[in-house]
Amino acid sequence: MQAAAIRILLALPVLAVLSACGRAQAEGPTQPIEFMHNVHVTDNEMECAYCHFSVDRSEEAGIPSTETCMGCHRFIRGSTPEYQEQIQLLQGFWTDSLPIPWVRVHSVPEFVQFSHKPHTRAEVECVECHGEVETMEQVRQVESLSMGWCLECHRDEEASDDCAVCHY
Amino acid sequence: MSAELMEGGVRGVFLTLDDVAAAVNTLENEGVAADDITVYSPIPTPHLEDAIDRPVSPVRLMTLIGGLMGTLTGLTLTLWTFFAWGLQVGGKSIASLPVTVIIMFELTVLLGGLFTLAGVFIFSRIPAMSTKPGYHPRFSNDLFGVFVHTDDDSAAQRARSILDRVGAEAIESVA
Amino acid sequence: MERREFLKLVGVTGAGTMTACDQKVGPQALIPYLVPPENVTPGIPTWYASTCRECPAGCGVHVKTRDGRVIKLEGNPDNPVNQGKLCARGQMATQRLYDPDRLRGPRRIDNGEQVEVDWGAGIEQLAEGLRGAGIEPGSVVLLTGLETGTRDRFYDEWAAAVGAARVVYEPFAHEAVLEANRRVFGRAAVPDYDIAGADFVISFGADFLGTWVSPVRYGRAWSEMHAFRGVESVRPDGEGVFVAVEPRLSMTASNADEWVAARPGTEHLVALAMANVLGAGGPAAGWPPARAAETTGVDAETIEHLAELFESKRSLALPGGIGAAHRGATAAAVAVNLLNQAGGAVGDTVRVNGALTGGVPGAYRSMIELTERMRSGQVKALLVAHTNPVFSLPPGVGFEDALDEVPFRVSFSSVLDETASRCQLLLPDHTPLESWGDWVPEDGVMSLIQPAMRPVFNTRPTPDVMLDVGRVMAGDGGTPAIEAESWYDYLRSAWSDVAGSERAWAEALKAGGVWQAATTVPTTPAPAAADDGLDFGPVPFDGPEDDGAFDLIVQPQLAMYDGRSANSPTLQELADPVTTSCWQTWIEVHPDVATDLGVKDGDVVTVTSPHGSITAPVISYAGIRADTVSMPLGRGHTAMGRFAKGGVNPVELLPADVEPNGGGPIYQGVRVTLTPTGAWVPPLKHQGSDIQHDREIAQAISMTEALHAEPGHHGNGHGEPLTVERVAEDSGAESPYRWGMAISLDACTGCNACVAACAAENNIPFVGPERVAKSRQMSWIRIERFLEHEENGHVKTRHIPMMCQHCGAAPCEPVCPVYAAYHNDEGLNVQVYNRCVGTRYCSNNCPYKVRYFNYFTYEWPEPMDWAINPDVTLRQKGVMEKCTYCVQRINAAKNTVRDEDLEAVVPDGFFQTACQQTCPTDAIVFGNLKDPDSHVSKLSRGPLTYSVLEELNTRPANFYLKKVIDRTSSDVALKTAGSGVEV
Amino acid sequence: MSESTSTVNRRASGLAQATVFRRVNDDVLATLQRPGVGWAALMAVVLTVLGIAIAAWMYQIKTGLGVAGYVPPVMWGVYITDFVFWVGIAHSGTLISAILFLFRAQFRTAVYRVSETMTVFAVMTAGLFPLIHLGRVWYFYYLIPYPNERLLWPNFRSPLLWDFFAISTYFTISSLFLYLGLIPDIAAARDRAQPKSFRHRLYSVLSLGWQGTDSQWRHYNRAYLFMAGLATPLVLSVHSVVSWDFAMAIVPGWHSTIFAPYFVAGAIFSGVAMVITLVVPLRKAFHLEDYIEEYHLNNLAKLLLLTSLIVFYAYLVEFFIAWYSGSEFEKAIFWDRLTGRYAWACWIMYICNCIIPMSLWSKRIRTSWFWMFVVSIFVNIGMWFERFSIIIQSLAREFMPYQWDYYTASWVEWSITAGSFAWFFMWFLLFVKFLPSMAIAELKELLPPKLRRQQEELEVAS
Repeated sequence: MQAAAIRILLALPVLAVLSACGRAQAEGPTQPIEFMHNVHVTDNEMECAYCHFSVDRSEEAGIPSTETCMGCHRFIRGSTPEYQEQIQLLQGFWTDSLPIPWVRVHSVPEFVQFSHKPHTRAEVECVECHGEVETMEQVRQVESLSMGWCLECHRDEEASDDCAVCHY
Repeated sequence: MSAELMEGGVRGVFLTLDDVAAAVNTLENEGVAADDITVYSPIPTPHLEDAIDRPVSPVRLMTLIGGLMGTLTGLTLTLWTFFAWGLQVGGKSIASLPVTVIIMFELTVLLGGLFTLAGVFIFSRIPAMSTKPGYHPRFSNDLFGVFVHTDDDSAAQRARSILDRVGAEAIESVA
Repeated sequence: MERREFLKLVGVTGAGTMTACDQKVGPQALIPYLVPPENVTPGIPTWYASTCRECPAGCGVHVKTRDGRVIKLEGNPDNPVNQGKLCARGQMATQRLYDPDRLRGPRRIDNGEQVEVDWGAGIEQLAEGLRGAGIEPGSVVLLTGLETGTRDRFYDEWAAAVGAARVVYEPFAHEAVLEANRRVFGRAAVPDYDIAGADFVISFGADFLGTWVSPVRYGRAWSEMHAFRGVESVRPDGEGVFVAVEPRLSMTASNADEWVAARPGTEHLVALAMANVLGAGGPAAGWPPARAAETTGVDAETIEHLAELFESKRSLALPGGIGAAHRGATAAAVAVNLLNQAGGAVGDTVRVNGALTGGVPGAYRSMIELTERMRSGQVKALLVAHTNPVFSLPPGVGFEDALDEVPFRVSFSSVLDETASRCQLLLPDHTPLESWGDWVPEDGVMSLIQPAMRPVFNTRPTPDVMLDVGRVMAGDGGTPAIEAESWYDYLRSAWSDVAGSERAWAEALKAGGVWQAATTVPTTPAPAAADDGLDFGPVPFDGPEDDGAFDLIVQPQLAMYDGRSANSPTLQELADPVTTSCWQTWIEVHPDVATDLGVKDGDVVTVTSPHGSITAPVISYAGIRADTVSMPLGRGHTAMGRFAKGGVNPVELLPADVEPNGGGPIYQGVRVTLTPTGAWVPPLKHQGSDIQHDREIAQAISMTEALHAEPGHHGNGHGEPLTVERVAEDSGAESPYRWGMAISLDACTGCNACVAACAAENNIPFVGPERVAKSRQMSWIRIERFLEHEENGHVKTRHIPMMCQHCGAAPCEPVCPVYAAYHNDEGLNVQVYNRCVGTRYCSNNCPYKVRYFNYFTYEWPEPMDWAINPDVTLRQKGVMEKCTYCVQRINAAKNTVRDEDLEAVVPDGFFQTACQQTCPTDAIVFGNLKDPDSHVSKLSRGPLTYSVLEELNTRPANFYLKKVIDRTSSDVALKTAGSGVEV
Repeated sequence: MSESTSTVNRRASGLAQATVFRRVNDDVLATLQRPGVGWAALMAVVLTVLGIAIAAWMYQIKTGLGVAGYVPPVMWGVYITDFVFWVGIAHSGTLISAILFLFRAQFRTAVYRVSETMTVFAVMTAGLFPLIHLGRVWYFYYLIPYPNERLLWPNFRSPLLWDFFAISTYFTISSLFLYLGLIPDIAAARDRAQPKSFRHRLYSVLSLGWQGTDSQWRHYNRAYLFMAGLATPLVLSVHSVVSWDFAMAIVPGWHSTIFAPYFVAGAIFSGVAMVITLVVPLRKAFHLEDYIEEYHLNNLAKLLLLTSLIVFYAYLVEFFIAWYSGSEFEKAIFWDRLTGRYAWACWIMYICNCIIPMSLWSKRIRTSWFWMFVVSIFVNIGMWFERFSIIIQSLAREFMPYQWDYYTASWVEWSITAGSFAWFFMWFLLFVKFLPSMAIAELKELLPPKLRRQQEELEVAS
């Protein structure tokens, strides 16, 4: 009952607009391991698709398997104590054969059928939606990912603005 | 400048609207400026308006403006949204005029009404915080009143005498 | 296995499956693989070829998995049995895999209490029990359902090794047919009936389109023989004729050109009389049409006419089905064989080579014997696998009580069914979708079963358990009975001669099996001896003879089969093709009888037979003889799970005795009396009115006209007919697509496979009986079944699949205040769930009434929600939904072709909608109407085309092809029960 | 001499008029005395019912619309019936006050305030139902045209959106119209109230410092005229738009061009009935016998009779057209309406709307307070069932026989329906105790017969 009442309040258009525009984050969620994109991408010049392996094949960009991480980190133990600490965390997960419970940063509502593949095929750069991840220590959402935001790009690029492209 | 804004003057109390009309006319004939005369009436006064010639209320202009704005808003809102995202429904054309007519009509009435009310407020100076001294509670009850704004005693005297002559029930000066 | 564990192993990426049920945006878990499995890309489905084990037909399937979870089954096009098609139950195999009431691990039952044990302990206890059972033959019994191929051999070997007797029991084992074939052809098998090849098929009670032997293959064959589409028909001559001889208009009979309603238990006499006309001797000699006419209630000239047809054409007669299993079943089947012989069908349309392994000779009798041995205490240990006799045997047999005499009882069932719940040790097997195996549906076809996902629960393949037991019993150092590391190794070596090399094995797995030409099996026809000791007279029924009583037919129901599917909510909710009821056990009575009894649909009556008495709601049905009533099997479970509870089990009314010759059960052999109880329950019928009220929704045309009809849409007389070209205009000028459908009413059998497929593909929820009572069922596609009462008393049925017509001028669209419904560039009528506010105006304004509203937020009990298709949004309460033409598949197809070339257009047949994909008779054809050469365009330009409610000018994209009636060859009026034969 | 007498006479009549004026103020403002036990009791009942209804709605929002009785294909049920019913009630208010004002119909003065308030509260009630019946009410704002992050606007083709505009416009205009009329009377109430008392403060604010000066009246009269001018077409349009919710659909039994006039007539019919239902007890409770007299009642009754005949005619035309159209679907629907499972609803409506009002041919009944009250109640019931059978029966047997079914409302729908009456009467009870329920100023302008007679007597007396 209460929940319902609150819902109705939230439904006030003003709030709706705010909530939509308010999705961009000042800082991202804290991850189980302080993975640093800047170190990997900028310093070590790794390709996004090296870890996000299915970004050009699937709707999912793909989260690297722990095995992938260990591929390097069996040998790379980290240059600074902080790094070492984090990498030990990773190795911990590996030896206990536990999956790393990463926290999702970018997500669209369940009623949006988003797929990475068509976007990468159309040569949309990762940064255009995810921001300059390569400079981020902690990844955060920079764009609103609101419907209007999607639409504007779709229209500028003359991609389809048919509802049934994303909603079905 | 209508009298209600100025303090001070003479108030005559009358029993009927005809007396009031007579009074006002006499006052004006005696050279009292129409702006200095205020009538208080407990009932609507369509007849009085004819009796003491006063200009037709400009409220109707407001109604017109509001109405036109409404019509225009209706048209633009509907047409514009049709084209903002041309979604096709029911095999109909993207823009359909009969629809715009309905919205136009509703908005015409809506804005027309709002502007009319706004008109009343603006022209008859309401909402006002308090009633003016010239006013008396019984003017909303059973009596009529004529208030003459006077700048000096001589004028006041003249007004008193005129009001007395046209048979005011009571005459009192108000500061 | 706990869900978390499952995730650990497999991992799930994306909001799709994880947070399917809530729409909140925000942080969610994002679990990567620890070690990525081979050839699995997150977000991309992986397909495994396997075999459907929902019934003995053994259709080949392709199992679709996403992120390590099975989400859908589709027919394997390469498999000769079903050629890519699947029935409703096959589509819903996922719900048996994810059954929330499955046994989640090994259990011991101590005085009624379930105690979890680990597999080691369980196996110990089993070995212990077997040792304790002693070694005298028959003291240990391994009771299994029908198995073929390697698993069958394994069970035999193992049983032999541990000195156990093996008994095979299948409720629908076709004992009579097998026996008859043994007598006539010398082989106890279901022959290869070439329905497709015949011109004239006459069925004596065989429900071969619904539940008999191999419905999907027969469905396809029947459509090749019978379905007339004007263009692109397999038989453009329209010569195919099908006549059904049975007391009740079953789903199969409802697709016949004529329904000959012979008295129950006398169908075979029609066959004999026909044989007689064809000059057959033996038993046929005694049954001239005149005599048969009296007994059967079918007049003589009808019989003669049928005989003429049978002789003049390439003909095929099909023997009685489950519902026709009466005390004379073997005689009946022999009679049909004799007819086939007399008509020269044997060796032509009836081939013993390539026979189907669909039956078990004398299965029922062996159960009677087993029960006897149990009762007399000879059985010390009983091991039950994949069969549920306590449910399917008539109580009169006394199997359940006899169980008490067996000291040690073990069940390998994966669900806690009636039989399992009477055992002390539960060692649940994998479901077929989780396990290795194979199946031999017919001579020469070896179909593989491979696990499509990791086990959902802590279950274990029964053969592996048996191997372990063998080791344990052999003790340290001793050599186990069967020397195989594991069931997989055993299977692998069993296949060594067919697919020995790794390569061949991989190929076989990829193809789903190995198909070879049927090896010639030597048969010894002995027609002379065929009728030894058979009584061909009318069949005796127990119970009162007076007019107040009715012959009872207990027949399998399409969705429930023998009851194994009863805990699948979607199947429970599937409209029965005959009554459109669901979720319960009803009793079908003729409308006149209902009037006499003063009962209406839903009134509960007590059904009393000499053997028992149960109560069931009445559903009046004009397609049944007035002296006959009928009840469906498969419901009325007392165990098995939350969804299986509804209804009653009509076997309680059945006699325990054995059909003397074939050793089968008596599903048709009692007379019952009906007494109204005064109670009423909702009839749970999906359909409101059974007749069309002259609204020409399901249209028909006589074959004579059909053959000479001009191609093209003929319209309905008002205005310009709706041609393909006109409909093609209803999409964006620059768009290359205008999606549409051509649906052939002459092909549609009403089997509801499309409905189930749609539910599986589009995450369509079940709503439960209390909501079906309010007509709130959600099936996006439904089979409307209309009864046509003809002057001469005939009752004909028309089936019409009804789903969103994706109208060019859709009435539902303009009334939506928020554009949740609109018409897109490809001609789709799109419904945007997240935009919908739920005014329900669209549904009011949809003349086809194909929009469905979410009155609540419907959910699937864990783990059934694992079958959710992540490509289709789940709908929240307050949202309207409807058929989307599988827009997710359309988009996927477009994405795929664009990979090569951004301008590429999806070619015809590149993908199929779920309903089209599974339809056994290809009644539904989907495609692009803008492509003049597409299959759908061609069909829609054919002579039989019409549009439903065309006068409303909604410009539907679904073209229907009229049903073709009055086949040239069947013009003589055949006498049917119609409405109200005097009893 | 003669001159002096004439002045005397004029003075006498003036005094008489003043006395009568005072009396009007006294009588009307007397209704504003502090509420009695009866009032409190009524209020308590009303609030309880309303409470239950609110609880029911919350339950429905939380659980889903399934708790209502909907049985596809009947996707609209009692909620929409209530909606149309209340919109209908809302009609005669503005009709009586605006249209009769333009026609200068005198009998209007005594009853128009009541009917205007009735209008406003009825619209407030009606306006709730489109929300209550929404599947996802928490997204109702999708219907409002405002710039949003989805770049998506509502669909102006949908009759529901026309409704949205029509109803909100109608509500605004009638409220303003009501308030405009109230200002001078509130001023009167202000001048009588105890200075510094709560009511005095309240009325001072509400009266906006109205003083009734000549210029104020001048603008006021104009504005009132134009408001009436605007309101009149609006009244007619609003229920036409509501009727288009149905007429624009293809549902047999809905899809008919006669619906607009038919619904407007029906609306006025039910509205007038409701006015009577309200005025009769009000008159008794506040002893306004001298203001509301038989001839008021008689006129209202005549209006009722007229509209009843129009509605009756519309019913007949529906059947004629169904037959004349030759459409199987139309014929089937109307035949079913008379004989089908919903026939009971249809016959209730015929008896209440067509048969019973025929008694109004007799003047005795037209002028009997009791009988008019009874008749008006029947008409209210009848009009509710008219909407019920139009909406539900038509949907229940639409094009597809496969889908035919039978709908019955659930306890949730009934309690919310009851709640809507509670909601309406809550406002009405508040109104009669806090605002003058008759137009004081206008009553003085055109004195009701009784008071005019009194004035004359007074003159003679002096």
